[in-house]
Amino acid sequence: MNAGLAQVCGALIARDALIALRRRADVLTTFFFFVIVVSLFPLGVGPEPERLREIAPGVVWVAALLASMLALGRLFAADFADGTLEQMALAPQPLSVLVLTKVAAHWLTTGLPLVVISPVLGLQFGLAGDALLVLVWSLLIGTPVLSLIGSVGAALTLGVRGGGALTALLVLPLYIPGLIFGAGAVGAVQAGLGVAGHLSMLGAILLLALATTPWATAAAVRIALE
Amino acid sequence: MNAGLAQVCGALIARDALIALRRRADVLTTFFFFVIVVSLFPLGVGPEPERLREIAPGVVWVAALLASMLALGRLFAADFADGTLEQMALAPQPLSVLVLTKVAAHWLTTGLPLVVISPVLGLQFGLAGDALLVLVWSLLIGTPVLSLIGSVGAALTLGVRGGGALTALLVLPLYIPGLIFGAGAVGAVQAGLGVAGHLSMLGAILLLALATTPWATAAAVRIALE
Amino acid sequence: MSIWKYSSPQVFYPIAGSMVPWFAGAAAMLTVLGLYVGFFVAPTDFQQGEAYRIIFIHVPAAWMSMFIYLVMAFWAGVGLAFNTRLSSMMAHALAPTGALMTFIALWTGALWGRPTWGTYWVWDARLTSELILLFLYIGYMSLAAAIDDPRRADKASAVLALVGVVNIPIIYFSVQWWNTLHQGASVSLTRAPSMATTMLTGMLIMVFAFWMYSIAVSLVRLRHIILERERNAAWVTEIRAG
Amino acid sequence: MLEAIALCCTRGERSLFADLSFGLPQGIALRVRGENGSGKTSLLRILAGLAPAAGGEVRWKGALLCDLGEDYLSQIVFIGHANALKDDLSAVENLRYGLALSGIAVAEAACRAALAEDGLGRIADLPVQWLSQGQKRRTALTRLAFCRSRPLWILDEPFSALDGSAVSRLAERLQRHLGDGGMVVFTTHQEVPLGFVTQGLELQ
Amino acid sequence: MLEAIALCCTRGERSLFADLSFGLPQGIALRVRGENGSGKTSLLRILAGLAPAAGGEVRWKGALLCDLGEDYLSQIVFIGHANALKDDLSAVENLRYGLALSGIAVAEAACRAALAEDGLGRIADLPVQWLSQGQKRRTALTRLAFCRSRPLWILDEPFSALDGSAVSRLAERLQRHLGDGGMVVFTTHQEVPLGFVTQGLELQ
Ligand code: HEM
Ligand SMILES: Nc1ncnc2c1ncn2[C@@H]1O[C@H](COP(=O)(O)OP(=O)(O)OP(=O)(O)O)[C@@H](O)[C@H]1O
Ligand SMILES: Nc1ncnc2c1ncn2[C@@H]1O[C@H](COP(=O)(O)OP(=O)(O)OP(=O)(O)O)[C@@H](O)[C@H]1O
Ligand SMILES: [Mg+2]
Ligand SMILES: [Mg+2]
Repeated sequence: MNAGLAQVCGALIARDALIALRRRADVLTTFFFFVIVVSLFPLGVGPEPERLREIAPGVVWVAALLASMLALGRLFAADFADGTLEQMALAPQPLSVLVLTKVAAHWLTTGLPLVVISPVLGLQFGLAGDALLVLVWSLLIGTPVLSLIGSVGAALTLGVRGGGALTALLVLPLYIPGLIFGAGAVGAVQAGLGVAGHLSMLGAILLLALATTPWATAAAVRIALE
Repeated sequence: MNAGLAQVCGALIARDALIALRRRADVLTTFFFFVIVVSLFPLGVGPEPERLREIAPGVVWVAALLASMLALGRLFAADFADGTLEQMALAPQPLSVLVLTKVAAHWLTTGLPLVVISPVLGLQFGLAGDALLVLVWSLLIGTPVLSLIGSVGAALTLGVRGGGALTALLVLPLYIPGLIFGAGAVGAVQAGLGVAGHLSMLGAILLLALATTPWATAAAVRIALE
Repeated sequence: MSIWKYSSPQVFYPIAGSMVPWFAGAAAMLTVLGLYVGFFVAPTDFQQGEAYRIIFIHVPAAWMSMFIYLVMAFWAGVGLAFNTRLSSMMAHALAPTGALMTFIALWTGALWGRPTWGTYWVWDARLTSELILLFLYIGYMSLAAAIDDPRRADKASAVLALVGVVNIPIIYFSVQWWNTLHQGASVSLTRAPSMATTMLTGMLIMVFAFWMYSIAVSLVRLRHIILERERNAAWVTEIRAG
Repeated sequence: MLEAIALCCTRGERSLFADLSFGLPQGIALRVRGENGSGKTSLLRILAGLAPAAGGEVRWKGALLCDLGEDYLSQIVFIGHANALKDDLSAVENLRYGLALSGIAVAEAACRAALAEDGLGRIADLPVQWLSQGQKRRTALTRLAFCRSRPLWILDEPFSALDGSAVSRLAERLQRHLGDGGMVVFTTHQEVPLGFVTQGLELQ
Repeated sequence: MLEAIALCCTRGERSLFADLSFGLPQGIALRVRGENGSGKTSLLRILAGLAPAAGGEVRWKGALLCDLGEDYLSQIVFIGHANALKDDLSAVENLRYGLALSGIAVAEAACRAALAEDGLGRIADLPVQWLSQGQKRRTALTRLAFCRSRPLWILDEPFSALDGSAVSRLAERLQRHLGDGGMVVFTTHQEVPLGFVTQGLELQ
């Protein structure tokens, strides 16, 4: 009757997926938020195709950054408010693993959709085929980094009023390296330079985040529950 | 012993101001969020001064939009969760006025700071003196519009999990006219054209919002409480 | 025990008090000396004229801004690991000074940029990463301020500080990274070699001056924090009384 | 004074109660009984005008609630499951602004005194988020001390989380209110010693 | 089995209790008493290992909690003021995933049966957000039906919001658990008819 770690993590993902399904609106909104923010820029900046193409990588990446940051509000806050997080901390499994699982589930419902839609948005800004490809790759490697780093901020601001904005303040600076290499990769391919360097740096960052953030997040959660 | 409408509104503002004071971090974070988002773009877009100057109005305005949208989370959500909103609806004063008061308090703590800092950010993007002035004016007229429109969205998404993102989805489209005329004004002065047209349009939007949104918000609040 | 005994606020409070004057004095003297060397001994720069003298403020501030962050993170980490109140207080005491240093580096840099680059601000990697550092300091302080319960504030902000350490190498190496992205040449690096020895000595003196200053100010702030945190402890009330 | 006529309440497909009628004269307390989920909270929210009834009508002094609007609201006090306290404000501030919100201006000193009277003196200045469950509930209930001029009190599970002494203090307060010709509609699952007779209303 | 030795708990500047010691042998229920804010919830959270004590130590079978870590967690059940229910999931789903989270895999049918047994059969498939206060609490408590293999139950105000029949059903469940050699630490302000003797612990 006692379940192993794998089973528990499975249940956790299943549960979060089910909630996301019930709250389809949620998932969709992160998604539409991304789309809208990207679409706002031509309105603010003006329609010159040349200029748009130049700013495209930056705009898409910044929008992805903001979208996944907005979604952080749903990562722990609700579980914290209704006591589920307490139960997670009491689970006879290592909290860092459970946290990592939650982040994974979160990425599946918030990060992945952005990656999927990004080519369409890239087209809006007149990106060429190879640039589009690089954009997708950079986001595919980059968005998990955003979720992982974000989880630390989200956990740190649990139960702290103004969480949303405070989280933003905490995590946005830490997002910047990801942004630089992600947008940089696309910019490089537009400029006809190689992108391997940028993408591998992104990959390195991802590994670093995977190795470190779960512990930090778990620690932050425990602190919040004390 | 029974207090008049003015007194009640006074108390309401005083209370929100006090909370904002307790949560200084809160107010500051919206502010820093604005600063950070604006600072993110050059990283994504690249440092060419010329290009930056061109996109400056759009970027600053979009950032202001997102910042005040993020802050919406604090407009009603907490009051709803802890039952204060229930008590507001039960107050023997017209709810629309109370709501308007709350929005005013909210703007003072979130909108105004953005207006104040905007010139500095403009400088970072190398805006000229007159452009800076117009930027400030456009934000001064524009941010209240954002708060007013936002209040409707915030009220509509009360009690909906992931409200944050959903609010974003609801209000961002409504923000667009403000964005167009606001950023447009700055763009115009950069292009050496007159700005009176844009600004007066913004003013008109503000009046319209003032006249209509409080009722809509009040209605939305009542619905959320049913 | 021997070392641990210093980790008690009560023991450390007077020690800190007795240390402050020395560091303050050293800071004052070194500053005078450094500024003298900087403004009267060091020769006028053949490229930039007098403007370059900002370097005597700018570089020390920039270095301290990074160094202080590391120290702050270290103490925060110790506080988190061993639950020693004093080290957390130390971290909190350091943060504002670090932020100040960062701000000075940005400010002087910007002022310096005007004559040399013809603009106050360029989105050069170093400038940007320094700006991030400022945001990190602010984030650290806001988080600590946003949590009412001091013990929780200590721990939470400590976690943040440790995570933020990642940014320090980023600051240092961002120059190279950026160059691989855009060709925005970083003035800071290109100028470094062409530095007269007198400049260098003056600069180093100023670095030590800033160092001493930071220690002195942090200790003063630390004493305030101790009093604030321990205000109901018997020994504090005694101090208040007499 | 308060009359409910043929009230119906449906939630989703389920009808909680149908054509429920009762009248509440001055000086009487109405205790709504019923097992979990029988519709007590729903009924109280209808009486407070927070939620519309699926059918039937509620009258106050003969007039319909919907017609009275704010005149009715200035006659009642409603305290629900939620405490309506701001975590960041102290008990005193919460009490003060809470009252101001419902149109009752009180000096801080008065609030402090009232809290002290309810045994919350020493925690009056702590942020509410630090208070215990019961302390929060008691802070929320203290507002009643300033609402004696409002005839109708609607209280949902007022005794929950209260310790013995707090329960009896609240019971006394209700009794006094009834003595002054007030009315109370409340629910509770606990068998609390009330010093007054209550008219019962059973929902199933 | 469970021993608390010279426990201290301070909140802010205030010390809630100091040098509190007790032992809890098998088959015994410990009822923590004390007025509002006396530190019951704080104590329970310390016993569950959620919060560190300011001083003293808690031992389980002679070993320190901090050393036991997850081995201890797999021996206890903690149900606090909060219900740990997801508004969007039905009672069944909540029960199932809640148990899975604490390492107990149960089939859906079993969950449904358990809920029905606790009189929640007809609302088992409603989203929890629609349930009444008491129904939510009862859903949260139903998990106990599957935790009989865990010796130590820590329950904070388990009876709050429960109607009469639910209270007695819970009391029986606790009694059965004690009979099986389990242990229960709980708090309540209500005078509920418990079918078993409790060892009292008074906090002031
Ligand atoms: C806001 C603008 C600026 C910022 C944020 C900034 C930041 C920094 C930082 C963080 C350092 C220390 C890191 C290191 O030594 O590698 C530094 C060093 C330095 N900066 Fe700046 N800087 C700015 C503008 C300038 C300008 C305009 C100049 C000169 C034209 C300049 C010249 C230098 C020099 C010469 C060094 C010493 C480099 C070395 O020897 O290591 N900086 N700056
Ligand atoms: N959408 C819905 N569909 C079906 N039933 C619903 C729906 N929404 C609410 N209900 C039911 O309506 C009832 C709400 O009752 P209410 O909260 O008034 O109960 P209560 O008498 O206050 O109970 P308690 O004593 O637990 O507070 C619950 O039984 C709930 O299951
Ligand atoms: N930072 C703080 N400063 C001072 N007192 C605090 C602080 N945080 C909590 N407290 C006090 O600690 C106590 C918390 O007690 P706890 O929640 O354990 O009470 P309880 O016995 O569960 O009460 P209840 O019966 O109401 O649930 C409260 O009296 C509260 O006022
Ligand atoms: Mg109810
Ligand atoms: Mg309690």
